[in-house]
Amino acid sequence: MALVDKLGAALDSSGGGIILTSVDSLADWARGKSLWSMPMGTACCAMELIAASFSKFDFDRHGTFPRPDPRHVDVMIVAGTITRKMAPAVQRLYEQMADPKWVIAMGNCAVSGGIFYYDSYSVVRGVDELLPVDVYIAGCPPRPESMQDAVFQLREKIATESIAPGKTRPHEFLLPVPGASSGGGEAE
Amino acid sequence: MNINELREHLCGQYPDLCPLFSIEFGDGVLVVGCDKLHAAASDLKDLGFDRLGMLTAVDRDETFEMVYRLTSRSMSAGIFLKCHVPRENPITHSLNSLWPAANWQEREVYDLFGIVFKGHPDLRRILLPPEWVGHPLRKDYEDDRMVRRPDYI
Amino acid sequence: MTGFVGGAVYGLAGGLVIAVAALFGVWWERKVSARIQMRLGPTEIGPAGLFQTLADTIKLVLKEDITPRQVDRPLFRMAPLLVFTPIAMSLVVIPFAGGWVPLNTSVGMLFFVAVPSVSVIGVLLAGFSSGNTYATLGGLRGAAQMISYELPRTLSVLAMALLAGSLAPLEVMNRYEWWWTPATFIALIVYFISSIAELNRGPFDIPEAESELVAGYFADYSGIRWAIFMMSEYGGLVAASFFGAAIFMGGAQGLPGVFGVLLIFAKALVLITLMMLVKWTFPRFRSDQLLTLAWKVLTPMALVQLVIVGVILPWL
Amino acid sequence: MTLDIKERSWTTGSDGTPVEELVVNVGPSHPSTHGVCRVIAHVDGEVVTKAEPVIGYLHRGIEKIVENRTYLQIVPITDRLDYVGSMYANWAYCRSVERLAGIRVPERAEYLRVITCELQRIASHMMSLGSTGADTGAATMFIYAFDVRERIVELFEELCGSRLTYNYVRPGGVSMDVPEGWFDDILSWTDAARNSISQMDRLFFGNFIARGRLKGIGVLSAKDAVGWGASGPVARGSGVNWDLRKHDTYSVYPRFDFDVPVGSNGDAYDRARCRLFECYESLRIVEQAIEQIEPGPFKADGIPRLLAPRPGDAYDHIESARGSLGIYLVSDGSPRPYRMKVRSPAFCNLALLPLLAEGHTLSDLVIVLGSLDPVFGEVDR
Repeated sequence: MALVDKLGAALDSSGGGIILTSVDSLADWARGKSLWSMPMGTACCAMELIAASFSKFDFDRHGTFPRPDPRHVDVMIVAGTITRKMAPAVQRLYEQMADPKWVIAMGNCAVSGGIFYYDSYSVVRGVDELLPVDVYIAGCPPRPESMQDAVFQLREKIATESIAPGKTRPHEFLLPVPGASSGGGEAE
Repeated sequence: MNINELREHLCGQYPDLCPLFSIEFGDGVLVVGCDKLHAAASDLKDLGFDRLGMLTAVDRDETFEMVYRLTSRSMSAGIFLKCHVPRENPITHSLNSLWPAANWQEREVYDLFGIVFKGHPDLRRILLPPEWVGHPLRKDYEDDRMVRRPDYI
Repeated sequence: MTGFVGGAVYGLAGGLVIAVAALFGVWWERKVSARIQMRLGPTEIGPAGLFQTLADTIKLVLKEDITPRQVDRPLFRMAPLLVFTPIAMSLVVIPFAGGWVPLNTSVGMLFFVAVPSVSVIGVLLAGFSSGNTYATLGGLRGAAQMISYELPRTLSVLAMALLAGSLAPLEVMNRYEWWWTPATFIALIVYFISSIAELNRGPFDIPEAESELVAGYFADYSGIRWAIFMMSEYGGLVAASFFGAAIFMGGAQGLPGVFGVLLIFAKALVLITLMMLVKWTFPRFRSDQLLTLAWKVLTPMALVQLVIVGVILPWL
Repeated sequence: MTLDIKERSWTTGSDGTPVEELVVNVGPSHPSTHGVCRVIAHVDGEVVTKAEPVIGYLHRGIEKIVENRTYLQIVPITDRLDYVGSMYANWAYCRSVERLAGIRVPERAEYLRVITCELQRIASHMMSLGSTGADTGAATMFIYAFDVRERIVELFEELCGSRLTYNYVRPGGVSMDVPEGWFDDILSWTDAARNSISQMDRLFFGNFIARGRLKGIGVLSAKDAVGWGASGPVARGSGVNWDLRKHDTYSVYPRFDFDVPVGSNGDAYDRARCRLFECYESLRIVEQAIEQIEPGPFKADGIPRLLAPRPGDAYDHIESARGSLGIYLVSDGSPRPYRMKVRSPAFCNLALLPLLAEGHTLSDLVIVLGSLDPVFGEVDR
């Protein structure tokens, strides 16, 4: 648990509304604008992930750049098919990441197994069998622009998070999000 | 070199291999017994087939058909070498001593078909994890985690 | 100011300077590398993405600080500070303006070459205490590299001390004449290359080689502790550039007050940008090639420079 | 399933005492393994004494999946084999199907296949050369190389609507004719491509550090290259002059004038140089093909939706960017193949890694791995 989470719990229990809100907005701003990614590129989607951070699409504009070390990153981008042999490695890398951490499932294989859903004896059908996924992007493979969209979607999700455990913050979404409560307040 | 010249060349050099030779889809095929496979491959290597292009197996119900594809750079030609391994006790000779290229490909066939290669230096699973049960490319392979595709075509 | 209060003030000021230097250094590096690579670099936060690194820093401070189970806890937690402190200390002998230096000591040059090299202990400890093969290899590589580049760096600074007849950086800067730069050009090159190597920056980034050791000696650090490593890298970059600008290029000499500060800043910025251009253009050395370069090329070059200075000296 | 990382290993030193080796586990997710490969490297100081590649982290069981697909449904699956050069697997598969079903391909389709595959070769080699740069620490080289690749990907997108998985070559021809002005786009780009490639050449291979890093690393003898079944630039870098386009020619390749670059030392440098020069040759082939191509049908007539070739087996291979890529198909007369085997050049080339990496430093291990240019979609299938 990061120090800030302890702070959040303390502030929340003592009812420190204004301080909590300010710290929340600062934390969410910094976290959302600086999403360093761990490219977990296993298959075809990795090529589009590389393209997304290179010259034409340039993720760095949004403050997202790839770092291979799990300890230094905020979001793991699972790009490609995950097989049963690979699954423990993916899980371990996720565990090595420092909190707060997010996962983007890029491409049909990471979402559901995609073209290898049927008849395959070794494919994990979606990385959400292994990790909690925050944003799914469809496509086989998705275009680099979809990756940028995923980062923006994740920012919106981060904007609803609070450092107090179990709380959400009110946030006005750019697009209607199914299942998301835009009213804020206590989570279930 | 076209296929008929190849046949004549082969028959001239190795008369005992000649009756085993046939032509299928424009490719020369040589079907031998698995006990004579190593000798036949060695003969073909001397003949100029210096590359082992591909090595695989096909599940033919009763037997496993081993398929070797040899390529010759000097003749610009390819040839199939086939033998049948019994399903009950699938053991055959390794070609690792002739072509080191057989090393990984035989490990792959061992992994996916369960065919054991005598004389292989390092016969372990290669693609699947070591604790995997069964050999998936056999036609009778069953796996609970496998979802069969609905038959709508 | 002396005593505890003075130390505290200087320490805080040094830390602040390094923090600001790292913020802008990282931003500048991202912009420079982006321009080389036909990209834009950060654009979103602030003018030309200037405050991108601020967001990064806040995020890193708020991140979980992981201490893995297999590490040697006290050493692991101490190592970033052991790397950071010597580099922050080295700032005090740099003359940032004409006629002003935070700590005017007669052995300033010796202080500058000796003190930052203590951070090699931090690098070694960070690598060794992590209990991780990548980190161990990175720490060992870092130690070998930083120690061997001490010699050419010291020799190149020595040439300037010989020419100026003083070991105080302020004195050297004040006595600078324009023909010193062409006469000691070899020393400047040796200083430039060995400074890059001291800082473990590309093409000498073998201790943290991203494509080989993932992140090298700081592979297991996260959050604020990793940020301290990054800050020491950029602090060292700024210190080395300002020192080089002051010693080899005349620094703030000739202009009073704030104009002098601007002059030395401009000169240092040229050196910083050059270091970044080198990093983003050149492939990385292998460890043996790196040591060959240090012992067989740079050290003889620095010695030749000493001889040249020695020949010039009687004619002054 | 466990990760099974063993970090302690004991060997016997020169004086007979037990010595603990450092075991460095590289991968399966490592910036320089070009995908999901794991190399267990036993190092003595920095020197690799034994490197054992562990593959299969991307084994999706494609050869089992296709046994339950019709012949046409398999084409998109072959795209996912070699995802850096999807066109090749398409083409190799279609050649095997055409051989099995006795389909004659119209000439225009053959030309279109040649043009797309040669563009694909440049794109694939750009990826390989760029990652050679990234492995040695020159990230900028990677981005310059990717810029050339990006232009080719745009051309393909214009042609068939997809950036990476094209599904363009189909049994009997290609899926669609070229859009208007596509050939002109290519011709107006080729000179710029030559300039970019030679710029990269000067930037990276003109640098003394890069030459020092690549020369003499991972030396492969011609005899080993043939014996281990190496093909493509890996074999040609060792002086084995064997290019299926020239020496076991197929399609309309005999009509083009091109050279096959062959190295002499068999080190990482020669392999990379072979790839670089092949890009120039591919541009030549593309220009000639666009000059020679004539209007006509782009797909053979009368191909049934549900192909059911007569029982038998067929093998056909093409020269992909990584070597000779072959597809072996067995038909039992039903609309689904009985067995498909992909003869993957990257798989055979990667088997050389323990041989080549031994005795080099850990820094060179990633260069040796990169110079073999494995694509794990194809290695693991």
